[in-house]
Amino acid sequence: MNEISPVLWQFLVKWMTNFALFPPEASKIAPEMDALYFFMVLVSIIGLTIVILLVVSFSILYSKERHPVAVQIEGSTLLEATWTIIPLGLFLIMFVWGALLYFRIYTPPANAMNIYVVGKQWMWKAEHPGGQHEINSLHVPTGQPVQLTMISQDVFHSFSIPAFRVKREVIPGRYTTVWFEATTPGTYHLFCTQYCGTNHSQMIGDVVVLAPDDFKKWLESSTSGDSLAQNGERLFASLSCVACHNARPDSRGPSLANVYGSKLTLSTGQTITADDAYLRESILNPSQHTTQGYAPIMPTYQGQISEEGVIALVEYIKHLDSDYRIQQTTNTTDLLPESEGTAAGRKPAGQQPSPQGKVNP
Amino acid sequence: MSEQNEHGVAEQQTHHEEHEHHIVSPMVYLAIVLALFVGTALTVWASYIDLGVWNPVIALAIACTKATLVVLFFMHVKYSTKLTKLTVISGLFTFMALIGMTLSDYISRAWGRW
Amino acid sequence: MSATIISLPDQSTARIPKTNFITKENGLLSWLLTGDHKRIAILYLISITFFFFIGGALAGLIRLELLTPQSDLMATDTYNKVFTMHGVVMIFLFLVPSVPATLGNFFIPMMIGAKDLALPKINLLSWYLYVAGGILVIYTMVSGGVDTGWTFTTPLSTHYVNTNVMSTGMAVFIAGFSSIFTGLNFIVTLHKMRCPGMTWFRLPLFCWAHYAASILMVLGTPVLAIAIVLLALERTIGIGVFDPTKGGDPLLFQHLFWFYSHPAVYIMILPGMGVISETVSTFSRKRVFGYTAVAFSSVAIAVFGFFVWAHHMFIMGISNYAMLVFSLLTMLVAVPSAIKIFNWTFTLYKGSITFETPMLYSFGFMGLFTIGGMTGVFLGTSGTDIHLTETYFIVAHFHFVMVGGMLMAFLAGIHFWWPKMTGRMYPEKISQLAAVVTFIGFNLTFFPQFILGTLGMPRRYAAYPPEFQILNVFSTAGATVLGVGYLLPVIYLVWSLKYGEIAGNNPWQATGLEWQTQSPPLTENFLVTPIMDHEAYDYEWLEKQNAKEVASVG
Amino acid sequence: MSDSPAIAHGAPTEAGHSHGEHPAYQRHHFETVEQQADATNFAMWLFLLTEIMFFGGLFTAYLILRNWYYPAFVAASHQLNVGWGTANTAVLITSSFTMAMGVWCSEMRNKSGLVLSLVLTFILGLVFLGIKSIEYHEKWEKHHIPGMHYSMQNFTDPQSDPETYNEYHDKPMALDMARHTELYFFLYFAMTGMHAVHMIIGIAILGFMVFRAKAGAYTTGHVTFVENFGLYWHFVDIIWIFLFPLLYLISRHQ
Repeated sequence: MNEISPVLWQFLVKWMTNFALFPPEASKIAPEMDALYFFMVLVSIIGLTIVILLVVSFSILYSKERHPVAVQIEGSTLLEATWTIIPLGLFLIMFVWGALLYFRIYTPPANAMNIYVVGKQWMWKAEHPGGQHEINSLHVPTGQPVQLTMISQDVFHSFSIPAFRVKREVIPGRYTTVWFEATTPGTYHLFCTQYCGTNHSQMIGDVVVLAPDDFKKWLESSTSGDSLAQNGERLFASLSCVACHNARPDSRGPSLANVYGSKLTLSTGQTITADDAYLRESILNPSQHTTQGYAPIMPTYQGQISEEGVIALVEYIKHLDSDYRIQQTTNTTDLLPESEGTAAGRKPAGQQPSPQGKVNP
Repeated sequence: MSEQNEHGVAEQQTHHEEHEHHIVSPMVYLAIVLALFVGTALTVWASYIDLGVWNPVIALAIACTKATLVVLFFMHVKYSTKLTKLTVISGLFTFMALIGMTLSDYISRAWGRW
Repeated sequence: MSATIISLPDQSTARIPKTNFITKENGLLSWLLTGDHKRIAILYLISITFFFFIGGALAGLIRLELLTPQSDLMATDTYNKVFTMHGVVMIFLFLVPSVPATLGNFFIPMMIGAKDLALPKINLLSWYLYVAGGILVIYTMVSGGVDTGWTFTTPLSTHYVNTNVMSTGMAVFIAGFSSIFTGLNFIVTLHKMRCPGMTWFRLPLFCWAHYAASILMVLGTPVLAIAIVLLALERTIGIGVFDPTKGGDPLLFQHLFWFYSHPAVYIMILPGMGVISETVSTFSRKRVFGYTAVAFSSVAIAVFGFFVWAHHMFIMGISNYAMLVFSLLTMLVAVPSAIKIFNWTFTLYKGSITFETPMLYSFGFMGLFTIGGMTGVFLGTSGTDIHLTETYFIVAHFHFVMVGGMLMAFLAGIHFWWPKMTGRMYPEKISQLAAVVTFIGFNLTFFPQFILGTLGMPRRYAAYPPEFQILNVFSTAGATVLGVGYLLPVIYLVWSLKYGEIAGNNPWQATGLEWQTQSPPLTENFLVTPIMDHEAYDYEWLEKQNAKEVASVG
Repeated sequence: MSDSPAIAHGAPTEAGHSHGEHPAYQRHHFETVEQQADATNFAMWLFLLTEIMFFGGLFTAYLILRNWYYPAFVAASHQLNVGWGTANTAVLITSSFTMAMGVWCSEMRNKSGLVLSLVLTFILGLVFLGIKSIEYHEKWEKHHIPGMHYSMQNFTDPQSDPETYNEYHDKPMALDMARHTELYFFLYFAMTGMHAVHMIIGIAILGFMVFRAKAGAYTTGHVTFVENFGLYWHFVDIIWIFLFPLLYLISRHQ
């Protein structure tokens, strides 16, 4: 067998050239995660070599030929203490270091750019606030923290980017978030790592990291017209939310301007901050989230809006900083019952409505 | 070999569980069953008073006392060996671990971010 | 002085004792309706080996599929059914019952000088429940399999899958009760049936390990039973306890499922640790170093085992504060395992070590379980868990602990007690070869999977990116070697039943009570209930016994 | 799987018993009768531990969902009839009492007393199941059985159920909270159903015991079987002692 058959040779070449041993470090957190990982690998190797050295040396020194009569030893509390305290100490170091890392990965910074991700059986849909929609791919800029607000439409999925060392379960019924800051441009793997049915292994994609200006070019080139907030506004009107939330003094629903991030007191007396999850819950389970002073008459929209629709609505409400546009729409569509006097649009003190009233993405 | 064995078995007989089988008198049973009736009436009556957050606490307290009465007297745990008492406690301990640790997740979900 | 402590009677005159538990009664009914713990152990051994080879065949299929990046050996849903069945069969029908139901059943009564387990009829019921569960699993496989993974994640398993979730659930429910009754039997026996003089600290560590595992079986398994009942109710009547659209919480199922499934991994490993304590002590002729430390670390694992389950759910959206609690407690539960490893290592110190097959398997266990345990801390640490969970790192971790740890210990135990169970010795040379082949095959199979895990290759993928292929090829190559390593013992052990040398009462000169009676033992184990007048692993007492016997015979 | 509690065995007819001085009911592998009684008693307690953890899973689900949807649980628990609930609790406590008396009679070797108390416990158990079936029937009529035919009408429009309305004057509930009442009724049926299954098994064994007691099996000084069954029965009673306040008495005040 003096020469390797071409078929085998083709495999060997493919394997040798296409051979990875360690994932690339493409996010800010990756080097820190790898530092902890290699610390633990080091501790494990040291521990393992100690055990192997002891076992091998004892086996040689005290084999039956060299040491025919065994000397009975009861034990020594000192030794027991050492191999209880030392492992415990090492493990606690790892615990603290790991917990700090965990909190950093799962607590998004305030200035993070938010991208919504919807997982459904066997595909990922990413929705940028500017209206770009992506299937099984995610374009992110470098140097800018990106927060993913994710939800599933059916079963458990798990959004995993090994190159960024981040992974978050995407569960139905609740937003889960994870954030990262990409550092090196390139294309990296995106996997679904929670078993989700037949094509679990097809639910993969590419995370494309672009330099900031390339990213801006990509945003322009692939916009689908309306920004997410504009979609939300259209949905807001078509679902007749505006009938109650019309910022009129006698409106049945609270004004939603600047509600995102504000402190609300509920009818049950609790005070909460209105974040993405709260907005979503109050759309789907309104009676548990009625603001004080309003009747719990809002119908539930559970099952009537898709997850993308709820995301669009949440995005719209997040960017609603004045009621000007709502008043414009209500004056023209005349949805309101005939109430006394003209629609006295309430101007929030000191803030002129932006003339063109365009809801910026 | 055998005579030493015989002695062992006999000796093992005497020191065996020295507690003899404690017979609980019917009077005790009667008292307990009355206490249980009173407990039931109490918990029903208590639920008709608005005590706010205390209602479930009182309901559970009464239920726990009734349960302890049944365990101690009807199930003879009061007169049984330490082993049986330890078994009951270990069961409750694991049950509390299940409830408590699961709650540690559900209660603290609202505190931080997700 | 020969390099081994095997001391067999003169083969020309030695015979298998006429009356023993095998020959006492014969006929199928005497086996199927037996109350004798030894016969039930043999029944379990046969049924467990059968299911082990079904699971092993499924593992072979998985490894073959993963030879190539694209899923070409079988359709993806077939692959999903194969790995689900591999999980269910291996965990519920092999790993949970293997050492307790075979070696535990056979030897715990003998080790404590009792005639039988406390509840023989319940012991037989446990085997019948195991067989019922097994038949249901086979029915599931025959009638189309189930593709939810052995973790039955809701809402996938309740609303998005139309395969046989119900029959698998029922199989696991029934096999769960088999495990409960085995555990219950052991606890009652160890408390109430010890012979005179057998105090708790004279018990062999095999019994301590089974006592700890039994606590977990009795207290943990019912929560899995209720989780499966709720899953079945939700799947049939569609009630929303776990269904988010109806207001339920899918994480509630995860909590109930993992409350059992983490103690389950301790149920699987603790009996294996018991076996290793016995073999390491016997083959280094020494009392286990720090007997009380090893005994209490078994119980500590059992107690702490109940508080750590949510480390399987770190990325599933449990609150950050719950993560802190569970990650810290996971670190605490890792310490007793480290204590055990070091105590076994120091048992070798100043011993008189020989390298028969059980000792080779024990060395394999100690090495692989150390790696398995350390990688467990990788996953218990929340930071690295984010990157490593649900990838092949976890697959490698639990195979290192379960196959490298538990299966090696099971094989060590089978070889160590084979002479006592059957009265015949296994062939030494080929079994040492099988042990080495298994060790090499194991490392070649599962070590590349650690690297695949850090690369981020997800679990349960039928197709994967091409750059992972070469590591998967190594892993499949290793799997074939491992397959050979596991086939060898079946062949030569069955061969030894007829042609093995006659073992006699105590071929290893071991100190356990089970070695002081004939092999195979009588149905009532001892003619006269023994009196325990010496410490566990008391080799001086054994010398005196041998000297006395030689004197009385001479 | 017949949920047969781990009661080892009745008075066994031990074939081929070697030495005679052991009483007939002692199994061969026990040294003394006390050891056997202790062992089976301890085994029974361990079995009850598995039952505690089994119901523990249900109580955990109840606890979580009650905290999440408290108004729905309050309104739904108003649909339960406190009268029947209290009656059932009283019936079960009395059956616990008669069972305890049965154990006492067995210890006192008083056969007629034993048979009487076992029959009384049997009847009280049936009465309990009877009351339960009345309540289940009432749920059937009001379409409160979770599943396809579940109706939230009594919660979105309380006037539609005058009898409950006059007593509690519940306010009409928003649809998204009203739909969670189905979760309450699922837990109600799951917990009381699982409890009823354990009652049925208990009653079946009681029936078997009455015949054995008539044949004089339990009044020969060997009380383990009756004692173990007593433990099982008292345990089932304890489960109801917790179910009653948690399901019926969530908040009965206006």
